[in-house]
Amino acid sequence: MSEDLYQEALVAMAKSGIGAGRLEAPDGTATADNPLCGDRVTVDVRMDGGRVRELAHKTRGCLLTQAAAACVADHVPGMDADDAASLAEAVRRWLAGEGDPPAGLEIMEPVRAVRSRHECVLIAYEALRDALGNAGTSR
Amino acid sequence: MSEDLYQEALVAMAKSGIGAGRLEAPDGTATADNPLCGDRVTVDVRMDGGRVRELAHKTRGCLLTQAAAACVADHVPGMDADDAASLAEAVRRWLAGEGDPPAGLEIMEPVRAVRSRHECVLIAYEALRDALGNAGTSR
Amino acid sequence: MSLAPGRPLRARFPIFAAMSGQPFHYLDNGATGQIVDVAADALLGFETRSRANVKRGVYGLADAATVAFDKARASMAAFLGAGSSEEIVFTSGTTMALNIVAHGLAGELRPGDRIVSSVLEHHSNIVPWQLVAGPAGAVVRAIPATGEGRLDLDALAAMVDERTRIVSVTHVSNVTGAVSDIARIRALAPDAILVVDGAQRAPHGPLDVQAMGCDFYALSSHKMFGPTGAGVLWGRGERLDALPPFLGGGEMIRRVSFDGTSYARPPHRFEAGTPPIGPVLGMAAAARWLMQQDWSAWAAHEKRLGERLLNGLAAIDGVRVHGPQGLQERLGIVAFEVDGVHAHDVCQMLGDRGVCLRGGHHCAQPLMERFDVAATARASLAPYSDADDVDALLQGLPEVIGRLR
Amino acid sequence: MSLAPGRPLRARFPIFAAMSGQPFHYLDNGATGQIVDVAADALLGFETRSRANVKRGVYGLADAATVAFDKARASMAAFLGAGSSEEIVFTSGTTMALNIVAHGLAGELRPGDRIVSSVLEHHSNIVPWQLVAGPAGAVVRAIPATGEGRLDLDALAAMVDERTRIVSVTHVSNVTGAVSDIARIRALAPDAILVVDGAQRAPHGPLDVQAMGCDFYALSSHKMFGPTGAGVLWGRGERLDALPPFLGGGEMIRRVSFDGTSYARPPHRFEAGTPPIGPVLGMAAAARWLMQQDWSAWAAHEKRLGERLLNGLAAIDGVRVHGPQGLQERLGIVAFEVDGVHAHDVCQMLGDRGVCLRGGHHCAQPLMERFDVAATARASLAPYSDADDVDALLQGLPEVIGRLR
Ligand SMILES: Cc1ncc(COP(=O)(O)O)c(C=O)c1O
Ligand SMILES: Cc1ncc(COP(=O)(O)O)c(C=O)c1O
Repeated sequence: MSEDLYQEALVAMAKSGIGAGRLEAPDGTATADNPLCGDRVTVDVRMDGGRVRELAHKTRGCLLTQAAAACVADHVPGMDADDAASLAEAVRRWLAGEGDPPAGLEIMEPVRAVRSRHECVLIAYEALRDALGNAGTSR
Repeated sequence: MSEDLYQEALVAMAKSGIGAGRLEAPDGTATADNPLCGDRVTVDVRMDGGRVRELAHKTRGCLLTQAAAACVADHVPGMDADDAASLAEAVRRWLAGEGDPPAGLEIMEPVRAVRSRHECVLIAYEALRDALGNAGTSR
Repeated sequence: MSLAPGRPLRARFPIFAAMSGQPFHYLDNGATGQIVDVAADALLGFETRSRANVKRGVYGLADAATVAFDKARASMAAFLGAGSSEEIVFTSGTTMALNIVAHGLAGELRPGDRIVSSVLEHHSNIVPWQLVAGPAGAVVRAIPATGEGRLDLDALAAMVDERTRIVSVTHVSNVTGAVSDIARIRALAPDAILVVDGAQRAPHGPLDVQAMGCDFYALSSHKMFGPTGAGVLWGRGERLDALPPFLGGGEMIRRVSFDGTSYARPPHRFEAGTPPIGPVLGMAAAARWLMQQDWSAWAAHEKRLGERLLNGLAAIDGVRVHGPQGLQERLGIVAFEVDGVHAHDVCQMLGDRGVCLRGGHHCAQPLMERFDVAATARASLAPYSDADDVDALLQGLPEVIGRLR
Repeated sequence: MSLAPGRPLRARFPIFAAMSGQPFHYLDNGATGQIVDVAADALLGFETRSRANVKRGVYGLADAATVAFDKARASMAAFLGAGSSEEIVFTSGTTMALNIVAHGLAGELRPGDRIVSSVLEHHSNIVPWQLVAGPAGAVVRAIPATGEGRLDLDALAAMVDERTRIVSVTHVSNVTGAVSDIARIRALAPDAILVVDGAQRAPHGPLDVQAMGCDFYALSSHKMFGPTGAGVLWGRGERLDALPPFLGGGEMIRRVSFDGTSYARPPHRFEAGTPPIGPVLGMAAAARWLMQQDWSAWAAHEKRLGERLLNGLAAIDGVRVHGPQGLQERLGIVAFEVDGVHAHDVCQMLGDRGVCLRGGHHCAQPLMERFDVAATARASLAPYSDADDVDALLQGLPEVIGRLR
């Protein structure tokens, strides 16, 4: 089962480093913790009207968390802010068994079967949602 | 089993009313509760040096509690205060299976087998012990 | 799927096979129900064949335990009619659930604030409020009971004022069986936080806490045919969100440091430490089973038996029932007093005949005082009770009275 | 009576039969132990064949339950080396036990008072103290950890002053396995109330809390091969006598009235509501069984396995153990970090090979910060562990590292 979980595409994504780092003076920033293991993702966003212009993340986490954060950085810039903020709920529902994977998460299909790892994927999206919430006031 | 428990001697003792009532201006007085059922025994004592001169009890309780209170009233007057105060512990130990019954409690032998009724017997002796404790200061 | 109540149902309750061969008339369901087979299986299955701690491990056994625990939460949410699983806090029982609410709300109390409990309450719904009211300078007041052992809601109407912050009442009295009119209480105290003690109601079928209009609801597994050691606190989402943590420990935190600690979201915020996993899984199995039953048939059965019991007791000289006359807005919980014979002695002698009754104050001393009795005997019915049980009580009682009075 | 540790012992633990046919190397005993057969029998026997509520009923089943509950108290007193059964408070686990002490002592705290916890503690022995210190204006300080993950008792010596009211430390670290020198702590803080978290120590054999010199001791059933849902708070007689109640409810009272309530004596004062009867009876059965074992043989076994594990890990490139070097004053709990591979990923992949490890912060975030790691993997041994379990870990780990790094 874990052989599926840790398929090459996922490991590659996790190690890609896409979006790793911090933004200077971001419009919004937020941190999400995984209370189970202490993992943590901080997402910074810079906005452009109602769109996400730039995004960076600082991630301390397992391969799943790293891959999810890279996936956020890969797909979110350019998106409408409300659409991006709604991804957290979409990911939660997808993990719970409903609907299709949000863009980029196809490589995480096998995680759905492992309940204890759902948070690993989710926290990057929660940090994104909360960062957009913060940015909202400065939009 | 209860047929043994409620043998005639016990029922008679419970209904005897020995010592029922209150003393006026006692040297010591104390109340003990049975938290399980709300039963309650109040014991009043009048002392004579180191001895119990007079004793009365006000009892709200089941036949076992009534019989135990009557038994206290029957046997304690005339006793040395320290001996009387130690009865509570002796009764507790006897109920737990150690030693002989304190005077008068022979009729309660079958109670030892019924754990949930031990407090019914004990509280009269606890009220006695505490009443003597109170009287101690005025001895 | 639904079994007929009474004797046929006993096939699902292992105690009856274990006690076969001796007279066994279990009428102490108010104290604890008997466990249903699916609850025992879930409990033992977890403990002996698939045990791992929940919410933490990633290996197969641990992940499966976490999945089962999540499913238990969803089952209890369905049983209670909760808005979401996140509103279900697992506790060790009703008492703990009520303590979590009372201590959690303590910080909101100001001197002179009022908490309204009632004379009908179990001590679990009195003492926690007294414990928190004292230090806060708040006052605990009690809705009086009517002569037949119901909440006196006219009196409540006169009691509620703008200082009334919390109203906490039982859904069903564990002494008189009276069912409280929660909707009316909600209407009488629209601004108060409404807490309902559901310990005695839960064994009588699925609930709809949202329709009821309360803010918190508490129940115990062992009274609803699940294992001992588990219970639920339900809280309306926004109420639970606003409640500070009560117990500290693992699982309830977000981040811990000696510089300052932050807490997890509900329900985890209120679930400190390793939960009673086996009991919780058993409780959820019992709840799922209860949801499959034909509750109109079961309620009719309880009503029939309750009437037989009430009528039978009324016909025995010197027996006085404390509680409502009929079975309207009342469940099959019947407390009675025997002239000149103490409840403990009654229960002891009936116990020899296999009739299991509770005697005492039933953890409801204020109500005992209201009735001016030290103790009563109580018979409480369950869906597996039948007419033989009731008749064993009704036949035994006159003999006991004759022997002891 | 005593069984040889390792494989022979597995006959007594039903999980191994249930998992036979698949690789199963259970090395997560620090999170929860597996249940021993006598504990499962006591639990199921009560729940399905002899269930009644305790401390209240007089009919045969209820009286037998009360007797069994009393016996369980005596067994736990013997296991702990308590002065009397009255010093044993049944709880739902270690977390609840520590909360009862912390909240119970809250009233004694004055602004500026100090509570000393440690960097090694489980969150259960940090957060309750933070919760009570804040409102009282008291301060929680932490004994630092040495580089190898022990309590730095020299630092404690410098920390204790006349404002130090409470010292609360773990007997055995759930991360490093380090055993605390309780006697020395007692000597360093002779006037403080000394609370010991025994959750990780209890599975390693009977205790002598009186000789240890502490005032309170907490443990969990599920870690000592009993059921989930029970635990013990032991308190020295006079300390327990002086402790006010924390949870309100049934069973913990003497007299309840809306004019004022008085409380029962210990241990009942601290046991509000229906206790987790089945879990308690199971825990006591486990404790009696543990007392019959040959603990010198079992400790030697644990030491041998622990050494095999530590040596094996030391030989794997990029693996770093956080904890004391050898097995002196240390139990078989081994946390390690793998360079460049996250603990969750290690545990997930080993889980597929049937190797059950815990990955994460182990509810000990301050210690993780001390070690400057987010998470570690942890292997924790039990008497039924054997060399195969250790070897499965040692063989699997390099493969996992190769795959993920
Ligand atoms: C050292 C230590 N203390 C306390 C606890 C908490 O025990 P429980 O979760 O059973 O309440 C644990 C276990 O998780 C532990 O390892
Ligand atoms: C009405 C009511 N409330 C609360 C309780 C307390 O439940 P538990 O003892 O399971 O915590 C009981 C049962 O004893 C009860 O009947």
